[in-house]
Amino acid sequence: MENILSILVFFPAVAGLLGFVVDKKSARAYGITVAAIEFLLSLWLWFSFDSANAGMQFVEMIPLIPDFGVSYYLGVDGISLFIVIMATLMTLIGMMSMSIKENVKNMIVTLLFLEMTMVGVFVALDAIIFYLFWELSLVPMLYIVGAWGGPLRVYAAIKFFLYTFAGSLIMLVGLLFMAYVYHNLTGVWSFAITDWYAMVLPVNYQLWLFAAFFIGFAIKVPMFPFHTWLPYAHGQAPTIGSVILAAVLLKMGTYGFVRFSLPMFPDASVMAITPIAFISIIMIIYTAMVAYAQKDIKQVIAYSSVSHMGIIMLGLFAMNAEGISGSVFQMLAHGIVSGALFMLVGMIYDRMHTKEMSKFGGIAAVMPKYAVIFGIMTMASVGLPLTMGFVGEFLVLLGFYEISPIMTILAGTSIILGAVYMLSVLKKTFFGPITNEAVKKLKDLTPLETWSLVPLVLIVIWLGVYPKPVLEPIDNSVKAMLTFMHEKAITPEAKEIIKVPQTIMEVK
Amino acid sequence: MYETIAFYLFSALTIGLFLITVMSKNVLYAMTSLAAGMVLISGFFFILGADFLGVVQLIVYVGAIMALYSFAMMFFDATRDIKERNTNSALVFALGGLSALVLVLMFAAPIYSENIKALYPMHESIGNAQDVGIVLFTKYLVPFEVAAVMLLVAMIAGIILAGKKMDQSLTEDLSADDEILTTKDAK
Amino acid sequence: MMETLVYIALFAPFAGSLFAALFGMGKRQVFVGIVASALLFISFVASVMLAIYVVKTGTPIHVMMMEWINAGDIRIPFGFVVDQVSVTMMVVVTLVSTVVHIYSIGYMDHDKSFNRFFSYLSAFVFSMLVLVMSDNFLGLFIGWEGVGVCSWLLVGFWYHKPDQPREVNPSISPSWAANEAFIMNRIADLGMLIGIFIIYWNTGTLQYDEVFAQLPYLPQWILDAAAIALFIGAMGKSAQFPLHTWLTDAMEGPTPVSALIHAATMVTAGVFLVIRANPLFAMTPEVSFFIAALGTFVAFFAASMALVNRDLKRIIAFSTLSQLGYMFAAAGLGAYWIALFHLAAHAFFKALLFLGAGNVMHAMHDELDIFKMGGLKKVMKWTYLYMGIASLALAGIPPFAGFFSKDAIIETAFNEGTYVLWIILVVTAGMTAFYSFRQVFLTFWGDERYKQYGIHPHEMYKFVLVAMSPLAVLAIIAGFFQPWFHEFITTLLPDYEMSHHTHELILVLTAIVLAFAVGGIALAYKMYAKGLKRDPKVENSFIYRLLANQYYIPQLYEEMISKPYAMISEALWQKVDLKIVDATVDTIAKFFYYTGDGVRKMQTGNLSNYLNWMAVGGVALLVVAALSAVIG
Amino acid sequence: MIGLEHYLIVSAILFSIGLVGVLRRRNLLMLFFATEVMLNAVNIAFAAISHYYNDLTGQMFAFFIIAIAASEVAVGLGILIVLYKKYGSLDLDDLASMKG
Repeated sequence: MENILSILVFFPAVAGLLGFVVDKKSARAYGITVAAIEFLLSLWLWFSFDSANAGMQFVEMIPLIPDFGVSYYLGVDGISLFIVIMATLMTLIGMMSMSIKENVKNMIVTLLFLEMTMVGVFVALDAIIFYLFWELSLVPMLYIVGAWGGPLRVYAAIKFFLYTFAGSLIMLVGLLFMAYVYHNLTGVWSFAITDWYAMVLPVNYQLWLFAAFFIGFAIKVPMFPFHTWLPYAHGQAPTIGSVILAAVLLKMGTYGFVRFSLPMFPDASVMAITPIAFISIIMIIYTAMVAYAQKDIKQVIAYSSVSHMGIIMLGLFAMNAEGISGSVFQMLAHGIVSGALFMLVGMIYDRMHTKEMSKFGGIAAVMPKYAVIFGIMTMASVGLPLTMGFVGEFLVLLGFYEISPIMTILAGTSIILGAVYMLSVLKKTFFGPITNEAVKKLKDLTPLETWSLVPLVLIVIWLGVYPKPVLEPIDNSVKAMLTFMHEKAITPEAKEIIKVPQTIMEVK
Repeated sequence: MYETIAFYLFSALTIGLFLITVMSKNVLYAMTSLAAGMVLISGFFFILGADFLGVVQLIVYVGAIMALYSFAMMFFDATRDIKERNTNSALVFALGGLSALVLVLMFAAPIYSENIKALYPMHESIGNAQDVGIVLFTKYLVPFEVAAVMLLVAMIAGIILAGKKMDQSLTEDLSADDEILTTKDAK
Repeated sequence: MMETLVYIALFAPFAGSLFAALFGMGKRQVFVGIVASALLFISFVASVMLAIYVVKTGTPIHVMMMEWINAGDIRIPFGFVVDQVSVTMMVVVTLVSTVVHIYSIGYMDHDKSFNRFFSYLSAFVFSMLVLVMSDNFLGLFIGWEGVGVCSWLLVGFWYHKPDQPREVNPSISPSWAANEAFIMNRIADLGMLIGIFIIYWNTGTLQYDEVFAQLPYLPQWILDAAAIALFIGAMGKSAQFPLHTWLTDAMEGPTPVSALIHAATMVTAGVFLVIRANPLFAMTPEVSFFIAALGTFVAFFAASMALVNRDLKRIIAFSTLSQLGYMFAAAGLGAYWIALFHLAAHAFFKALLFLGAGNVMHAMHDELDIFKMGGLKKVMKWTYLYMGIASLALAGIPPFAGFFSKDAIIETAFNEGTYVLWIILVVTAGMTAFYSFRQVFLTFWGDERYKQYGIHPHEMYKFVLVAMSPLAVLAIIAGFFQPWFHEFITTLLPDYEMSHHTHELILVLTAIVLAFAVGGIALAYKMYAKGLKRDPKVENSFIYRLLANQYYIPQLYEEMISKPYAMISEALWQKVDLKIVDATVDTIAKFFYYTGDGVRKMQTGNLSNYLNWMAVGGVALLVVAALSAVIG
Repeated sequence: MIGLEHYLIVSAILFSIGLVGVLRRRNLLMLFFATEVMLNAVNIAFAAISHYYNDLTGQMFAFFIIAIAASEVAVGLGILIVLYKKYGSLDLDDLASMKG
């Protein structure tokens, strides 16, 4: 299985094409089967992944346009491996719990194409291939929101598409300029990310390029003040769309920062620490407060996503292995936890056909299983120890404390404000007396729903208690990246701030 | 010396004739002056030593194209003055004048092109027609063939387009007139 | 062998919790409670065996279960240490928990969520054990948050109750109180986390022994900062001012929960943290003095609110607050072993007091207003006896446990020369005696006021009363173990001895404290033993209302924090997010849309116009080309 | 002596005349005439450059331009006839069917 990555990327797409000829009734089963095979393939990838190797693995390289150095270049390292697995997992789980009744076949095909683009983004090592998948991922999502969404779906879908598209165009300019600079320096064209890593850029170039990439990634993350597309997209998207959007698509932005901005522009990244930390803190506090004000349960989760992405951003710019590893881990944690929360919200929406919290109240008494799972996910979301959310959040805050204690305290309010809005959701939704007659008739989770959520609960707890299998490969890759950023940095300030872990120094 | 006189003479005449073409309300005048201008332009070509081009200009433009125009005019009512709504002419002339001015300024400025090297230099020993022929059928063979195909396509296209309902005269057949009138009424 | 015992002690409650959780959604099964209690008893036995081992050998047991977080340079294992301090806590926690578990079988008899209750309760014990046994700060934090969540679950156990106005129910509703407790604790937890960060970045580790070994090499301000941050964490869990309001509201939970969590174990976690990190606090005298001063203040402050309260459980909750203040005063003054001793003694008699209150509640059909009780000693003899013992211990009457521990704290205050603290603590001792006996007299003595409310009280089940007996015995005799405990614990904790001067005055000092205590009881007897006499003039006085309304602090928080927070949140969403941030984006989009819409008019369909525009463009390009040629 | 500039200037003037015609006229046939003027103006420039740089490329281009002009007229007049049959007019103002 030398071409495991190509198989991972294109298997869903091929299966999606074949899906057009599958009978309508069996489309869903077909989709779940394909997603399950894809997930098993990604698990196989993990199984054969060498944790001790911090570099790129399963590399495939076929020159496409040799004159311009564009090649079909794939590979994974510890950072991308688990995001890929999470993408395949969330697609599978999302499909299993999908409650859509109309156009199921088209939805399955769309999802499979979306899966291809998601996996593609995370395994691409050529900037052009990366950009290709990056942009392609917008199209299925546009369909999902625009075709299966709520009443404002067209507005939300177009807003999502144009907003992120505008950002990525600026990123494209950055990509092209980067290749141009590479050509000027070396005399050959190359779009390979690994080639770009080796290039030491003057600080002013770094700043400009950082800014170009920043806009593309920041809109995707989404960072304040570019976040307003997110509540609309989540508010209007069907459950499956929200799940994938929150779990995987948002991670593309933060992944972009790890893959491009940090290793390519170490000096600019160090200079950007303060502004980005500032924005992240605004994201954390501001969106947490906005989330508290929401009446719609799904909007709370949507805004909480933004708040959590603030934590992830903060960790990325901690410039030490604790912070960055924690941040990557937090990406996974947030993906699974918010994905699960969106699924849970979708399940109650399917029953009540409303997302207004004022219509709920006392659900815990009629839907105990649902309440338990929601409670566990809430606790993971607020970062309770021994759940996945804590490991990431703790490491991020710990890492950033080295940069600025004051900012860490401000960002740390996330653990308070997160508890404030999540607990108020629990209180309004699950506790108190039952006031709405419709609530009394609610049925608890069906076996299918339960079994699509239980794996997520298990993962959340397993990786909270024993994060090592995931954290170790991430940490190795992050350490290698930091070492190499440290060597590459030009300015003395950057050299000082980018902290090479002691453990690496000892090995040397 | 003759060259100078010829140049100024031809210049003055072509400018005048083309002005008539552009300004005249009568299609017949316009076409006639255009044809005359074309002849004079071939004169320029002869002065410039592009004999073959001059001949082609005469044959194609003055011969073929003008003939086409004159045949075409038979379809339209050429004797009537054209009624046009030539508004905002100030803008038109300003634009024309401006473009002329800019172009003239650009061309009048000294041209720094000493380093331009002739790709296909002319040979004084052999005639222009032969020279052109050699280049045309070697270096420009493919474009030439393409141009030939294009002309063929254009010819067929012209026949097909103009040939629809050719059996119905636009001026004599009453049914055709009716057709025209109904479409006009419809507007 | 000893390692196995450690795991048994730690995981038996966890197993109990999982077992109960299996039946969590089912109907009431008595065996669930029995199994959970039995598992806890096993844990208790294991703890006692470990204690004996530690007493005998004097060497701590250290086990490393597995790695937890390894990232960058940080290495955090699940490691557990059983030394003198943690074994003391383990024995106290498991003992009280076992009693409370057995008690709950009776108390929660009629509750349909019986199984769920045991699941939560055992999970709490597990978290508490993790908290006390961990060998590093982050492990402590796991337990710290774990007990927080269990407390949240248990306070909000009767989640179906509706919200009520503050005048009707000061805690509003169980779910409200639970959220308040969780969020207030989270505020403190942030401080704790920051403390952990400070420690990590300055010592490179979070293991207790390694951290403490490095402390002498750190600059003073870092020590101060770490001590302050950790103490903020302790303030939340131990409900010190200004984060104290959640504790009384947490009385919304079932009474066994109040006994176990909000009296005996969880709230003492803050004291435990200070004791655990004593090398750090010993090196930061200013912070330590602040702790002592705050503790003293809270002791007085809470006691003052207990003086006039009418709610049986709230009075005990205030007394818990007050006693926590005593513990902090001792710890802050450097008498760590005394603080730990008071912690243990307090756990016994306060749990007993709460369980007694639970009996009364059970008998009175969940009525908590002591003004509606009275004369209960006839029907509830045993409960009266237990609560009497506990109150005597709380009031510090010899030979009960509270006398030895509390008196030692007051002496410490005198010994340190902090006479102001000493005076306050002595006065508070008098107040403590007064409010405890005010409650005892109003509940058990005097006229039988409950009759007019049509309540028929009855004594609790026998097995429950038997289960409570160990606590009663300990509340009586625990004080006599003081010298022995002193010897045992000071092998780990720094010793604290009274100075010669204090030693000479010890009888006088004890006499003063006793005088205040007896005086308080006598005053209570005079005022309440003959029945309730209400004086509207007193009840309408400013001070009375101030105390009855908890100095209006909950209202203040509501008005100054909760409501503005909600208002700002709403404004941020409606005004900023929708009207500014999103509107800006939409304006940009609209700019393009309307530009396109406006330019659409150029599309006249008239070729001539198009040609004109084309020419304009062409000429413009020409001009640009010409100009750039000229300039360039 | 006549130089390249002279020819280019004449070419420019003729081109501008053609441009004025294109902009000014509304009759499609007259537009065609004006276009021819512009094409011829360019041809003069090509021939002149060819002459003064002693390079045949210019003449080649002029040659192709003539070919294109011929096919343009052939197709264009065909379209004009169809238009005239359909609308009975060649005036652009009458043909504004593509209003946006």
